[in-house]
Amino acid sequence: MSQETATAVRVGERGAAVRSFASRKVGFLASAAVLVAFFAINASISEAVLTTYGFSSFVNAGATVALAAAGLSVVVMAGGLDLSVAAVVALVNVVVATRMQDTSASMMWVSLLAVGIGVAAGALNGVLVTTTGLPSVIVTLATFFIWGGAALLVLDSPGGSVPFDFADLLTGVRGGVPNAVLLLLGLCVLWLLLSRTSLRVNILALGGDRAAARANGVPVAGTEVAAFAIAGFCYGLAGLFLSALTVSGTPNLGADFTLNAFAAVVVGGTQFGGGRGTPVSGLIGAFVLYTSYSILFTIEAPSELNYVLTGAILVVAVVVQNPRRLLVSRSAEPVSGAGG
Amino acid sequence: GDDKPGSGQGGGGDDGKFKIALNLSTTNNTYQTQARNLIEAAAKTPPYDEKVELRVDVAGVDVTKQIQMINNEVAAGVDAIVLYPVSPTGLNPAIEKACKAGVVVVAWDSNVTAPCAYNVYPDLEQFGYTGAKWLVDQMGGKGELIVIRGIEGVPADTFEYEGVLKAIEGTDVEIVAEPEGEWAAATIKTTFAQAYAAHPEADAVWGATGCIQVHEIVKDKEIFCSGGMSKDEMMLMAPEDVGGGGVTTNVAVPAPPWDGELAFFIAMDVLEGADIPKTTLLPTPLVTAEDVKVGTNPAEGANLFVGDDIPPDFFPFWSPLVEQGLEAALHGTPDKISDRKPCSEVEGCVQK
Amino acid sequence: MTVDAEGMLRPRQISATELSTGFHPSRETAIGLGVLSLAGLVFVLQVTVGSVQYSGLASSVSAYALIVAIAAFGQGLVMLSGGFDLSIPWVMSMSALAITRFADGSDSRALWVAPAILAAGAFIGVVNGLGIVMLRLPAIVMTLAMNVVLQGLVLLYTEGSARGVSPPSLRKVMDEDLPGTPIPGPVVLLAVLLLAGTLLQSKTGFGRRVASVGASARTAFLSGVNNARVVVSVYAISGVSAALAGVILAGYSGQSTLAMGDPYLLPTIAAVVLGGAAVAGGRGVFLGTLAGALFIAVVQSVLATMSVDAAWRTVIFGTVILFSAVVLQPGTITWARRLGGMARPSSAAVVGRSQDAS
Amino acid sequence: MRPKVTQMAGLPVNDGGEPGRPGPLPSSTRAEEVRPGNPGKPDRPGPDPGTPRWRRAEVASVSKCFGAIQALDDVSVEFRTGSVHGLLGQNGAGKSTLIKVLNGLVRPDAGQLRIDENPTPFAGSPAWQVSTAYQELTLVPYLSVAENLVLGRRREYGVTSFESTVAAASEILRRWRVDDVDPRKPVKSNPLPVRQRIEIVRALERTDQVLVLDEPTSALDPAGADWLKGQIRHLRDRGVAVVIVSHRLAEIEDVCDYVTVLRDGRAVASESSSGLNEQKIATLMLGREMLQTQRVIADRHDEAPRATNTVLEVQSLSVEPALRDVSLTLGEGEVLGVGGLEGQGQHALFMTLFGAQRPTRGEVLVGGRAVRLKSPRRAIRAGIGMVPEDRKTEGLMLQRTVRENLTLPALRRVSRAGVVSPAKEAQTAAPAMASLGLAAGVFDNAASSLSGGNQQKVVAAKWLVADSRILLMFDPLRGVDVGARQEFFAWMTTFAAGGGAVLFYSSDIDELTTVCDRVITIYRGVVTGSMAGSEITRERVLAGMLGGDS
Ligand SMILES: Nc1ncnc2c1ncn2[C@@H]1O[C@H](COP(=O)(O)OP(=O)(O)OP(=O)(O)O)[C@@H](O)[C@H]1O
Ligand SMILES: Nc1ncnc2c1ncn2[C@@H]1O[C@H](COP(=O)(O)OP(=O)(O)OP(=O)(O)O)[C@@H](O)[C@H]1O
Ligand SMILES: [Mg+2]
Ligand SMILES: [Mg+2]
Repeated sequence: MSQETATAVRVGERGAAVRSFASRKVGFLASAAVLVAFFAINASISEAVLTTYGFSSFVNAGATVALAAAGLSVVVMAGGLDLSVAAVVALVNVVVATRMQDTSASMMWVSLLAVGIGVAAGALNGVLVTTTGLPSVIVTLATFFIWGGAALLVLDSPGGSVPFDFADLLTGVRGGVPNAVLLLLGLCVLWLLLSRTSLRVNILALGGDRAAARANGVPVAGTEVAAFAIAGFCYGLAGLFLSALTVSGTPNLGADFTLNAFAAVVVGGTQFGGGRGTPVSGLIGAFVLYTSYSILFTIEAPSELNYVLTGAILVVAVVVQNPRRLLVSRSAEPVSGAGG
Repeated sequence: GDDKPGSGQGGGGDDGKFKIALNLSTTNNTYQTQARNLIEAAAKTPPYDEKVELRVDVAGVDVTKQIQMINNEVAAGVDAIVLYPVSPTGLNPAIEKACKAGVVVVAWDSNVTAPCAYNVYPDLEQFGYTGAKWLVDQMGGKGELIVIRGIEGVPADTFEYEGVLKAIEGTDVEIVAEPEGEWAAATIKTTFAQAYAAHPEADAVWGATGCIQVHEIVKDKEIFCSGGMSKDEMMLMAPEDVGGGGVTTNVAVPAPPWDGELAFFIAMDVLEGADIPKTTLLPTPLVTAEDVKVGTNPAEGANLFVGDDIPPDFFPFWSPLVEQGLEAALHGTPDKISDRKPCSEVEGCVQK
Repeated sequence: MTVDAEGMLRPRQISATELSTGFHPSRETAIGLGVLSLAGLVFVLQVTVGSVQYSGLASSVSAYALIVAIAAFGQGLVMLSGGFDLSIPWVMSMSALAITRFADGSDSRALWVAPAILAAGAFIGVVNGLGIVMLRLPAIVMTLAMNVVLQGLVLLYTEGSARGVSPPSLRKVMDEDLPGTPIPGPVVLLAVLLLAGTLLQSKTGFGRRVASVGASARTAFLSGVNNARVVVSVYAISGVSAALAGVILAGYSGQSTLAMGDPYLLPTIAAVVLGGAAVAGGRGVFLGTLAGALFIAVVQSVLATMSVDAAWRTVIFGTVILFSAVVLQPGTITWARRLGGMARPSSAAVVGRSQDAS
Repeated sequence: MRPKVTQMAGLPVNDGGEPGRPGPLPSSTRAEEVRPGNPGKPDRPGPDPGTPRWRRAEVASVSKCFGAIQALDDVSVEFRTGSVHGLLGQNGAGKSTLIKVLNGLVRPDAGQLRIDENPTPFAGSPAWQVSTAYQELTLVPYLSVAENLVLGRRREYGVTSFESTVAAASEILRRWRVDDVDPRKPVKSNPLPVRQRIEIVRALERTDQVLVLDEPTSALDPAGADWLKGQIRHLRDRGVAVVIVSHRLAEIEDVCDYVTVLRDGRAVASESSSGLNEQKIATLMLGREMLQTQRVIADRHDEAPRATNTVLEVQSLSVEPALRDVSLTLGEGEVLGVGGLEGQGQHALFMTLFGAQRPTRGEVLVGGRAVRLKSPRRAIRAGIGMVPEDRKTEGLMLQRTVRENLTLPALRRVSRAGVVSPAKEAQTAAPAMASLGLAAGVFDNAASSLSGGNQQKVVAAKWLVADSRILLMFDPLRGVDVGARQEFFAWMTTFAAGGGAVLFYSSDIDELTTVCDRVITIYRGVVTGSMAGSEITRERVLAGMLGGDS
């Protein structure tokens, strides 16, 4: 093979690699583009958005739901649903708020404990799903009550406290960059590392076709538990972050939290049913939502219209991400009740 | 700017008005709606119409969203936030940041623990105690009590329950069941019916609301009930000649939706330089069947408003501490019926 | 096949009676019956061992179960087709608000208000369905969006407070026993609902089509099913059933409040799934859904009568749901079915190869 | 009790062989073996020849029940390294189950595996590493081809990247001489035959000592089948024990050294293939002589092509870019074959005729009248039925009962006022089931509990229930056993003779030559040949399929 052809081949391959990267990530890139566009709109109508204060409080407010949505995305990728998210976040939150002392040792240990509780709760969800063979919806509906009850046992109404230093560590700003951004980027990096092991592919295989995954030697039970445990890890981080944000514990997070997390997953572009997606788009989805709340605030939409507009934004964000949806000829791909 | 609070020079807005944000958690109930209407009406009534630019924001029942909302309001340059908090503690960092930025924060109905914030709220433990104490007296200090709970983990429920426990302490009254009612008629009806079916000997029921359902279910005997004070519960206690139920074994303890209006006034007073204590505790008087008074002007003592346009879960709402009347509560249109008095002149009002 | 005199293959005849005879309970029916008996057992234990008054318990358990079951009927059909309906809460709230506001305690006005509300529910469902079919939106997105949009519109219209009281006859039906019997009104309605729901979901061609769309959208399409029409219809039916549930809920409460549908979303899903339906669609019977609703109702009634800490009750509720789902999972069902002698026909028949070949 | 082992005749006994190397062969050795820069003669992958770690594996007295079904009944078979074992039997005979026992996916109720006389567990033993290509493909739809190829391999737990996975996959594909598959694309975007090849390549690549292929050629065209045969022989020569299930008996005869025949879950014969021919194998499988259908077909071929009523006429149909200007007529009583290699536009032709795809140009006349086939619904109303390519996702609702599958297209016929009448269902379904040889007992069982061939019968039977007159059959005999295949042929001709008409595409030329009255061939979207009666020969069909005029 001559030198030129070899180079040509390599260049051609790079082109193919880039094209394939773009086509594999099209959903992800589209939701990122939606975020950038929304953010730009928001910045153009309100100067506050680009100030350090504005930006850091935006990131801080959205980070809890973002972390939870990232975890939820992993479960969804594996073909499941997790209704226990708010309860696990609340459980971690009340443990932190009741246990953490103002010493760095305590902060470290309680943080580890918090994330450990998240991982354990998630893993237990996973173990229950694999060992019982029940749909994850019903298992996590049950554990939603169990973890929720446990949170109430730890703290029966909002209270507790979190040391200032710890709150500052997570929600503060260093050199103009909110620490939360670093935390979120850290999670992305962690996921990038994980996706270079076979775990990512195994999770997607599990969500895509469970029987096929099993037949190919994918450790199905282990992967399922791992997916729920990773989700639990993210919930643990969300609980920690919530503790820092609120410097206290709230045993009852309210139904809106779950809905926000689910909406963030969807807006991020991860489709229910499994086999596709990435937790990073859960992060993006959450910030798309929080940016749109911010836009609605800035334009001083009447408060009742907020609800209507939120609904409209959900629809628009999903349509914009994949405009091809509108073009699909009706007979080409028959629709089921799940849509999509 | 630094000179905003206490400058007494009118607001920082372009037109010299104070910008005030009413930050609600939800508009899904008559209670918050009624409070909101009263605040909107007050803001439109002279002299405030010249001084105030009011915006209303609804955060939803998610603490992170309300935090974002507070931050946004601060960034938008408001002078004060009149806040219905979803959490007594979770908003503290956001509130403290707001205070640091010179924003006056007044929380109403439920308190927040941030030291820089002003709080206006009824003493909920007292609320629980007042009703339960009456029940204990009626029962002669012994017997079975069913307590209808609200939603677990929500502070109001915890405080009220503690008040109830305090009232039965040292008596022979026993709590036999605690059905969870979620403050919703349908749920109360189901869960109370089940609790009562298991404890048909129960002598009395305490609930933040729910006496209507209690009397719907307990038909065969007289049962004592202490509940809330919405229109329909008052109707139950009202004499039959005004279309009421004539039930005399009931008492009500009002939850006052006018505390929002008071919070608004406190915010204005602080902005105009008044020195006001951080906490205002509101009275929670007991209302018996004899106290029910039909009418249209609350300033004249009316506490039961009949009429088709009055929602069933509408609350009697007036206090000498505030100013607005029925039209204001129903539609948010100005309806000034009195001049407010300072807390020190009103019985049961405590400022500290 | 058989080989005839000329050495030609001839089909062996099958008579229609060979096919139509016999009772073949599906896995879901078996689960439904299991859940139903478990609910019955708990109820009986409460009345006897727990000495809870029958009448109070029966009427409140059945009333709650009825409201959940009506809404869950639509949810169950939607889930059978592979979807989810998250707009149920505010369709319910809207309907409850509308019946008290517009009928306001009058039975005669309710005669036209109620149908109008059901029509509005259908319309909302059609919009859901069209969004899913035409915009290809995931059902979760479309119905979640619909829920918040409805919430906003209802708040705008009502200005944040409810009005009026529910029609007296509706309250009567929910509160009183069937004359001359100890059977609460909601029980009668539950029985009617069970018949109607089972008829629609399992006995009609429409129900078959819904199941086919959920079992395999492509197979359904290639078998002549108009998937789009089916999808729009199931969401429309879910809209109607949620609207009906809202009206009944208002009837039971006597009045309405703004977010009164909110606590009913999770129970509808739980009822459907506990009843043995496949979450991904294609399988499920209404008997199971109804049994699931009853089961949730009796578990909650046990909790309401217990005087333990609220936090513990929450934990207990979750554990019971999990435990009963495990007990009733497919493996256990097969085992129980075999015990009950409901086993399938002999192996030869099942293998289904040419009978004469061996 | 001493388990019964069917001795294979003519097997060279090799007792004093090397004990062999322990542990699986690291695959890196394979990669290293590939020497680049020799495009003319690519290197063969695989372990070194001549060092098998064992010689003989005995599966002894294996039984397995699924509920009331005895899928395997005291089956004993012996496998040797370096040879190809055919596993034959009718649909539902237990072949796939035996395979799943071999690779540890199904735990047998009774029975043993002995390797060189040593009892060995079916799963998890380093001495018994089975690599399988499944009948029901086990590819994960949204993952890329590359990711599918490396899925589930333990050693991939190390850190990798997508591009390095793609590189590894390209290498795998190149090594196994598959050059037309883009490893980056999701599996879902590939047509079934390509997916089947990916499934096979994955199994080939993972082969260590035992390779199991469950109906690997069912979706492959003749070229693909030849490719596979080459790979099988190659692996055999490297000392691999290959187990293959196929219903294409010619293939078995061609490639296998030993043959085991299962019938009703029992092993009825296990012997060297040298003494066997198609006829004999079929007799063993069926337990009766296989003569009858061939007579039916022969009779029909002798008749001159009849001038009949045209029931379906296609005029200059184009479906850009797949199909250009295709015209054909289908007469009453006729079976018209369509021959074509994979992806020549036949799929678009069938889908368009069934209303599932829109034509860009052209007209379709049914019974002389122009029809607009906007949807399958319209097509079905016009009397058209289709047996689609992939029964698992297009033909059946696996979790629903046979009853529900059968009556789905004809719900109106079996309903009264919208309510389905079980009696009417039974009435309509009974003759349809009988004519395809489906047993009455399966009527209320889930379709998923049927074996592959019987599932296919259900797909065909539903068009009888729907009273279709024109049947579009797209490779319907994939995975159907010889016995059932004859029954299908007989049934197709009976269907045609009864006033119906069949358009029949098959990837297997022999099927076309056996059953068709006329055959057309398609190449790159254009009709390249048309033949009738005795003109239909293997050679002419093949020539047309390859684009030549005939
Ligand atoms: N998981 C299962 N549950 C119930 N029955 C099963 C299951 N798997 C297989 N069977 C039954 O066991 C018998 C043997 O099936 P198997 O799949 O082994 O047949 P096969 O020989 O591979 O047939 P085909 O050639 O059609 O693929 C059939 O009657 C089948 O219906
Ligand atoms: N995967 C492969 N890697 C390298 N060479 C191969 C591979 N497959 C086939 N070949 C070689 O390519 C040529 C033609 O391949 P083909 O698939 O036609 O096999 P074949 O001639 O039928 O095989 P066999 O020689 O085993 O009978 C042969 O020389 C064969 O050895
Ligand atoms: Mg098989
Ligand atoms: Mg060859």
